[in-house]
Amino acid sequence: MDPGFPVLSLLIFLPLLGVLLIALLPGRHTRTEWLVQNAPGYATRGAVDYPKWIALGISLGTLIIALVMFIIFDRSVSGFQFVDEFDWISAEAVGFNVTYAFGVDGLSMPLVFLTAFLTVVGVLVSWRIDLRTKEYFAWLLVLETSVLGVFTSLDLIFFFLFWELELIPMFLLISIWGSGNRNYSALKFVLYTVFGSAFMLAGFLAMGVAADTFDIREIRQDALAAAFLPAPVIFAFILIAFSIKLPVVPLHTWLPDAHTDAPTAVSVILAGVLLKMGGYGILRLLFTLMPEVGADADLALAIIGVVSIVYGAIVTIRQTDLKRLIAYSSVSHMGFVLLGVSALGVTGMSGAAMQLVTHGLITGMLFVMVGLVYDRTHTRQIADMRGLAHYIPLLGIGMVFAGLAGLGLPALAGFVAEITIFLGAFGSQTAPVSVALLGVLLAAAYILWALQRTFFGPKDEKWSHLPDANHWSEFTIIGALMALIVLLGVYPSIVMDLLEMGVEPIVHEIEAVVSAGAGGG
Amino acid sequence: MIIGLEHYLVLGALLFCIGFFIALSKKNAVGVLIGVELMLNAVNLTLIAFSRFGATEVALSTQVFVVFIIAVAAAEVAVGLALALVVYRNRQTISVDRTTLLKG
Amino acid sequence: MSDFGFHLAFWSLAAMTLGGASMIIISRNLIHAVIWLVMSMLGIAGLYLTLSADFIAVVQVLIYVGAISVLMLFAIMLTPRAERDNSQNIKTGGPAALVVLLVMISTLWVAIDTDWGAVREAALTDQARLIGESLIKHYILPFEIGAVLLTAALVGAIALARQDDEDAAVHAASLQAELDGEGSVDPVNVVDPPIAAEAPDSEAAS
Amino acid sequence: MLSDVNLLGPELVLLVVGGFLLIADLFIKDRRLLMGATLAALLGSILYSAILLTEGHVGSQGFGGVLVVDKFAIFFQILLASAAMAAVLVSTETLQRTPSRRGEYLALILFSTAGLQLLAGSRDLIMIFIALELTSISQYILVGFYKDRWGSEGGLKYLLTGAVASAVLLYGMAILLGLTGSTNLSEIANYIAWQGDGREEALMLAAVFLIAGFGFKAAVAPFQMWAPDAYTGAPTPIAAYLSVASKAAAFAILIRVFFEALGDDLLAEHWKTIFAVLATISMFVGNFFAIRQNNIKRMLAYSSVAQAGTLMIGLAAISADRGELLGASGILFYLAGYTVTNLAAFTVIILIANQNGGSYDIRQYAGLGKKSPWLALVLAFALISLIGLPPTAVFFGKIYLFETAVQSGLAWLAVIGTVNTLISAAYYLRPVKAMFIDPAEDEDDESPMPRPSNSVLATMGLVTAGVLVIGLHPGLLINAAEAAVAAIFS
Amino acid sequence: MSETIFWVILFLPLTAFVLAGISAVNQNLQRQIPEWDPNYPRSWKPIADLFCGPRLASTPLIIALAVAFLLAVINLIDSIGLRGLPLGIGTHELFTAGELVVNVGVRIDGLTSVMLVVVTGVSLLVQVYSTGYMDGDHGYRRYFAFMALFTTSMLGLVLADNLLMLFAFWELVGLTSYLLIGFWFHRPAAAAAAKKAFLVTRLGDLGMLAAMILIYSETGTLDIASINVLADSGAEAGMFAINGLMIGQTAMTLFGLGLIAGAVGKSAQFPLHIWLPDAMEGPTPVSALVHSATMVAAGVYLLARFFPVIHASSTASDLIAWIGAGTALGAALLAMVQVDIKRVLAYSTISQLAYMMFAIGIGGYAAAVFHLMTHAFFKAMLFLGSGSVNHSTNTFDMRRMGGLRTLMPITFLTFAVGTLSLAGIFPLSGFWSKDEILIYAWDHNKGVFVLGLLAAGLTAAYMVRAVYMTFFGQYRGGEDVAPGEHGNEDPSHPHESPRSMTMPLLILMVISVVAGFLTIGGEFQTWVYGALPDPKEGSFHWSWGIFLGSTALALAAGGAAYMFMHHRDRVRSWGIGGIWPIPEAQKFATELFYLDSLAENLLARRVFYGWIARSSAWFDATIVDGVVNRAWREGLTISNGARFVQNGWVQAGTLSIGLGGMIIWIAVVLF
Repeated sequence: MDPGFPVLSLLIFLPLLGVLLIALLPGRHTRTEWLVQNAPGYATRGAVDYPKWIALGISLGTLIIALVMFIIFDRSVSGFQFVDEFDWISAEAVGFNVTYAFGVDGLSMPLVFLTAFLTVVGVLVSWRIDLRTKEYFAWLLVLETSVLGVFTSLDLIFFFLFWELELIPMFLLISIWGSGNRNYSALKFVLYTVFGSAFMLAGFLAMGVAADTFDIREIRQDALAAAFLPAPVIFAFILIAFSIKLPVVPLHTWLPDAHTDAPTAVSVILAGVLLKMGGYGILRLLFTLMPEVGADADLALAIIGVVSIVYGAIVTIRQTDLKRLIAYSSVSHMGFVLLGVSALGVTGMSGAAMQLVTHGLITGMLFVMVGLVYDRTHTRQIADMRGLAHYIPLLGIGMVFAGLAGLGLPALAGFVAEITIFLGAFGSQTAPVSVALLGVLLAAAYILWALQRTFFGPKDEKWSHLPDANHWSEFTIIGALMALIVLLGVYPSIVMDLLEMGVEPIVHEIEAVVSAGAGGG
Repeated sequence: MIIGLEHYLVLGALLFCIGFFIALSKKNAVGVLIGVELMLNAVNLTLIAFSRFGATEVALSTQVFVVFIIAVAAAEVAVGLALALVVYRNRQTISVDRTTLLKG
Repeated sequence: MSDFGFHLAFWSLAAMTLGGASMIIISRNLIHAVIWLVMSMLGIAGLYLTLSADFIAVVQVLIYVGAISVLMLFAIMLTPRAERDNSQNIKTGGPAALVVLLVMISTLWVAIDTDWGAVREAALTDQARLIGESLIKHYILPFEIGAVLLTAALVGAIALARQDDEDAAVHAASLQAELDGEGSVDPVNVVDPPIAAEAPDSEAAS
Repeated sequence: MLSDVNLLGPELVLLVVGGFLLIADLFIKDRRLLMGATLAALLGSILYSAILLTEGHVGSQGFGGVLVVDKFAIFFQILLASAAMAAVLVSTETLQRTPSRRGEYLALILFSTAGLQLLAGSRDLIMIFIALELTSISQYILVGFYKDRWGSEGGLKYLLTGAVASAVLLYGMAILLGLTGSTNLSEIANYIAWQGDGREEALMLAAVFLIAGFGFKAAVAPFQMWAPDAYTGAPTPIAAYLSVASKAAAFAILIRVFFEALGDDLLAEHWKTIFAVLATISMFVGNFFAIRQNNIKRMLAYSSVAQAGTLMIGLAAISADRGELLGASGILFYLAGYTVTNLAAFTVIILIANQNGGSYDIRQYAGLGKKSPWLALVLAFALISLIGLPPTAVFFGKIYLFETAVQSGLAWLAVIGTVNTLISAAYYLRPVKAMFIDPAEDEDDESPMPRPSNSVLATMGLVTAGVLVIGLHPGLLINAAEAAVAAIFS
Repeated sequence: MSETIFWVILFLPLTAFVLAGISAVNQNLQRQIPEWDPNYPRSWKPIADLFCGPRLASTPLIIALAVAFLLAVINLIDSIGLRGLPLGIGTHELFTAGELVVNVGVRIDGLTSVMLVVVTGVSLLVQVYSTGYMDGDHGYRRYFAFMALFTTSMLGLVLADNLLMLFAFWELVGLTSYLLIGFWFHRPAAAAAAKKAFLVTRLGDLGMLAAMILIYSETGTLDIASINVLADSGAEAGMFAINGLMIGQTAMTLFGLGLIAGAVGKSAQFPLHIWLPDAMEGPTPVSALVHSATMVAAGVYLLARFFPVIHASSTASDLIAWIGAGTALGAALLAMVQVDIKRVLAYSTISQLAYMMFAIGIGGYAAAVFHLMTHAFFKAMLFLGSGSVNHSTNTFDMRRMGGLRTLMPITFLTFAVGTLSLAGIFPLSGFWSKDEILIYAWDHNKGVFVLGLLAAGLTAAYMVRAVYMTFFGQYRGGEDVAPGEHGNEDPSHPHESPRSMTMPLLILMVISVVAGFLTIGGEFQTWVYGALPDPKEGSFHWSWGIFLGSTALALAAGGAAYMFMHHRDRVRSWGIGGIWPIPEAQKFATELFYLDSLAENLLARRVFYGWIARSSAWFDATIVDGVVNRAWREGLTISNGARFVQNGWVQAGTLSIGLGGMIIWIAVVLF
């Protein structure tokens, strides 16, 4: 699909344009003063908060572009579409060439859409933020650009660039607008990611040096034979970074802290799309570029995945902080991604990719709901809450819905992904999948128990003052998320077809090397 | 036994070490400078030894080198003493073990 | 030069050089230390003579013995008696000995063990002229730069040693702080000195 | 001979104007005039370098092979002169503090810059020594220029350690001279190719002493101890200058000596190990010491030690099979990126210090993000660049250097480098946290900030733009660096 | 019948769900928007009111179910005409992922047709009943939304033509069961029961999920018909193979066991029966529909659906036979001691479902389905009856009832008929289906027969006890309505329930009476057999021995129970406290054989939550996270401590130059 127009670049950099706008236009502060001085009548009605409207407009624009791309994406052609590329660094003599190359294929398209969508959600859920709004929304948009960049980069260096770029807004967003032990959490998030990036960069560079290019489309494992590092080591290096991001046990402990202390929008985006970068990276980079090593590592991946699923779920049950509980549940859910990938088949991998998308929506929604509840109760401690559904029934509906989606209820998105992973992976990873089934039960246990303790039970007078969902932004978010989750739950083809297209070439590569290996050995 | 290059080199090395030790262990900044001077002299001695026992062009360049070193040493001492003076004005001491405002 | 005479000259000069240097270590008085330094320098100058480097020997005597030592003595004289102590810094003595031992082992090993290549018997003649020629021909650039270096050092030393108007306040503050026993724990309290009052004619524009 | 002088042009401009300033100081007291002359000299030097580049003098040797004008030297000439320009531009406050020594201050900066430029173009041990001493002595004076308790102490420490380092360097040079019989780098290279048994220890001792001497200038651990004290005591523009210019020239001369004179394949294996180890030590030492610093200048001093370690990765890589061009151009690129970034950081620090009474305490930065959002933003940006996060200059510098490491089979070094990036994030983010996150002590203090001088603001803008431009379009600089190192490795 | 009809059947209640959902949400919206936004446009109010009315929730559902019931009946007639053979109805691809093709489609055969009628019919009646029972409840709209969703799910489960779709709806009915049990979420017991129900059934579902995954990865298909054909093909040399599909005997056994696990969970069989009695916390119509007539019967339906699979492995069929027989007896024993009328019915349900289970285990396929159907009607009626009682007494505790025979005559009548039917008294429907099962058991498995017969006797006993306690003797006052709930304001004067509640009871009574006659002539069996891969003619069994034996036993047990209850005081004076002669046995039974506390307190709470989860959380916080934090702190300490090196002495700097240089040199020279 070539629209003859750098639509992808526009998509990626539109949020930055928004940042520029926000930076240049006056924020609320000046505006109010101006109004008070010049138009006293307006002052009482509240000033217009420019930054958030700009942020909303820009993120909606991005969403529309993403949606249009999603629609006109040619589902009959595999490979990358909307490709924008030109040489960016060409140092021929030293062999350091970086191409500005962006493109989407079936795998990344849904994730791009997810990112654009969740950013809108993030902006809307932040509607009532009144601390330094200008910076807040600017950083939120920077975050969007960086995540979009990760999902669309076709060059390892650019992938890494955007991967790292995301740290800056995340650090500031968590540590300025967060709660609790936010400085610690923000720093922990950054340090964990950078630690992973250390290995990832080494792996990327080793790949790039051996293949003499950083272009994802051109690097193939044959070229890596000449690398200074053995391919399995490169694989392991890069896997460390993705494992931290995903995250898998035992590299997960940054996640609960970051999630818990982050502002709602950041939790949403963190859980919704940032974690997906890990899974996306595993599929896009590890298995595309190193199918042979990947095929050898399947059992290890499956075991790591299962440990994450079961251990994560068990630890989740003991959490006393609602956000932390959901954060831990992400650990468990993302384990499914590894499990699906380890199947090495189209079904399992599609399931894994689907899990990325659905988990993004579901956990995003869970965090939205918890965030909205937190905005009202100002506590996240499960023990402090009781019977909230009496006073905030609409949020209760949202929360229960999201929780049910999270435990993999059919007709909601999560079920499709999990069942596809199970069906796809059982043949090749029988024992891990059998154990992983426990995760389904445990998920039900922690979610239902949490719901029981927070929303159900007798009325508690101390919550009687709580306002229910009452703002259009809240209805929009909840409604849109519900609609998408149901849509993907009952008609998953809309995304699954794309993902299938995306993973098919990967699986072909794997099958080719596996059969070659079998033939040769 | 013929007094050869090695003798001078050994002498230079010993002098260098003594100078280094002085520079490392004296309390007084001037004492440290004295040590440095000894080190530089050791270098000079080594160079002149090479000049005596080396090829013609070596002989020349080493001697030129020594001239430069001597000049630079003088300049360094001058600046060093000036700085020591400034330190003295500020702190009433030029003991290096007491000028430790900056540390850690 | 007779073999014996040469031997005698070398060993006695060597003893003088090293002995003088060693006395600096032992000497507790800074002025004595400078005197010992002079003796060591003179020994080196003599050694230069044994190496047929007449010109350099002369320069050595002139600059080191004549200039640098005197400079040092002046500096010492300018500071009160209490500062003429040349004792060891006990805290660094031990590690210093260790490091110097290592350096000694390595330098001596290198000096003795290395094959230094061809050894020429004849000494260079007409050194002063040759060096002079070399300086203005081959090494003209270092020579010029050396001149700049000396100028810079001179100017800098003056700038440092001269007490300008603005320095008085700085030094007074320093001494006060010194008396108060301030600030040696953590160098965060480093603060730029205050901006001196501007002369009205110089900064009129600003 | 005249053409030789022509080759000396960039340095000559500086030296002449420097001399002129010393005299003019006696008559002219106007700060702007003096600064203008200095800046003009630096600009002239840059232009002259550019002319040398375009007028076909590239590759010419002058003064009997003592000096060479190749692209490598020109790269450094321009880089150093630019750094000096920035240092001069941000010196307005310093000059106000020392009204009676303005000429000396500016002249010494020029002399020092000339010395560093000469260092980059030297091909002779004597020349190297003289150039190094010219710049060193100028810097000793500049560090102690305030003549306050900290400046004088820093200057004295710098001088005493520097003198020892010089002596050590000279001893190394003497051994090298004795071994090879020449002071010229190319002739040394010829002799090195012919080396007998029993000379390796001597050569190694010489090399180690050379590394100690040059490493001292570059502030590489374990030769770094002067740096924090000197930076802390020095006037801040001088600290900025030291942290970038000295380092740059030191790496230039390390490349020249170790890969032009001692670039023998057999030896390269040793250099690789030595530099790799030094890189590791420097990165860890610098970062570990920096974590607990509360004085931002001192923190940046330690960080510059760590950055020197990162640069050492490039040196280690040059020694490997395929790494020559890549490693050296990586160093050049990184140096340029680091220079603009560090200058940006220091510029903001100066501005902030001017606003809060000359203090450099990180904890006093609290609330700055609200009071002076732009300053805070630029400082944060510079610090983020120093960490090596996109979209900044050092990000690409790091990638580039790590790529060279990987290409040289030193992937472990790349990993160590990035792990150190992780440690460095912990302290680079502290000021960011203080500025944006911590509440100010005097929250209600709405008193207007003193207006910073235009030249400092302009510098801030320029270097920040530099960081961003290099970060967004590193290709140009990479190509320049590549061309520069081709002069040595080809 | 065209396929569309079935989708219509499915979507009718779904539409009702949407409408009821909108109504429920709108109710909450309206409650608070005017308070919170003064700018809320007043002009929206009429529109909002329109979508808020309670009848918007219930009326569409009732209409939808009526239509659906009609369609189901038409379909049943149609199916009867086809002798229950499957209709050729296509299937649609929902999504694909690689080799995995997930379809949605309907499978219509005799079994489905019967189930459709049962589900829509009972549901319709229960909804009508609910309009009366739930009238005035704050969650009225929500209730009907959930009910609609439940009915949709149940219909989907019945209609599904492939295992994945079946599983999806299977889970959805689990969900709706959860929502409905926890409908009065303000009661902690209800919230806990809901969670317990979901988790326990999900534990069984894991087995079903595993079975599904297994069958897919073995055969590559999820199509129910294909799997049944495969299972029916019979094993040769340990392999089932037909139509290109292949599966080993072991895998087939495992598949069967997985299905059994699912069925055991959903149908509350031992050892997963513990959730059903607690589930009685839900509103009574829910218990009638979900927890007796339809959802819990889904387990039986599942095993009936996969009847060939169960019988492809003797392990599976024996297992389910013995589980069923054991549960039938055990649950009946427990029902004897319950004082809560709904709990009596709940254990009775478990016991009756167990009948169907062992019937399937011993091959009594048609009998099981028949019992399913009859049981659905009379058990729904019993539950609705207990709801009716509750409606006027506000309690389910039989110790607070009594003497309602005259006060609530219609309720009593229907309840009595239900009791007789349940006890298997000729000629009520329960008699026919139960005897059919017992005859089957007699023929195939004497052990199971004995247990089943004992259970039948006990059934009569506990039902008589319940009826006696509720409707005979003196009225014991009921219970005051709890604050915040709705109910009869004056429980001391119980009255007959409104017509919306009694009408469904009467209708169900009629059905309960007549439904049993369907079996005579074997017609019913024939339709149901049509669903199997090799349909056969059904036949009507009649055994005088069984008939007389079971009837006599039921009458004797019932009579004994009556006598016991009637002369309770005298019995007490004999030193017998409860209906169980030995106090320890009584306690053992009232403590539910300790199974509940074993599962909940020991396994779930102590072993899992207290031990496994706590140690994991400790490990996570202390080791996984703690090590990193510790390392970081230690690093800072080291960094702080290392600063002594930089002690400010000049000579530290020079020393490090010398030392560093020397170490490098030595290292280079030595190595």
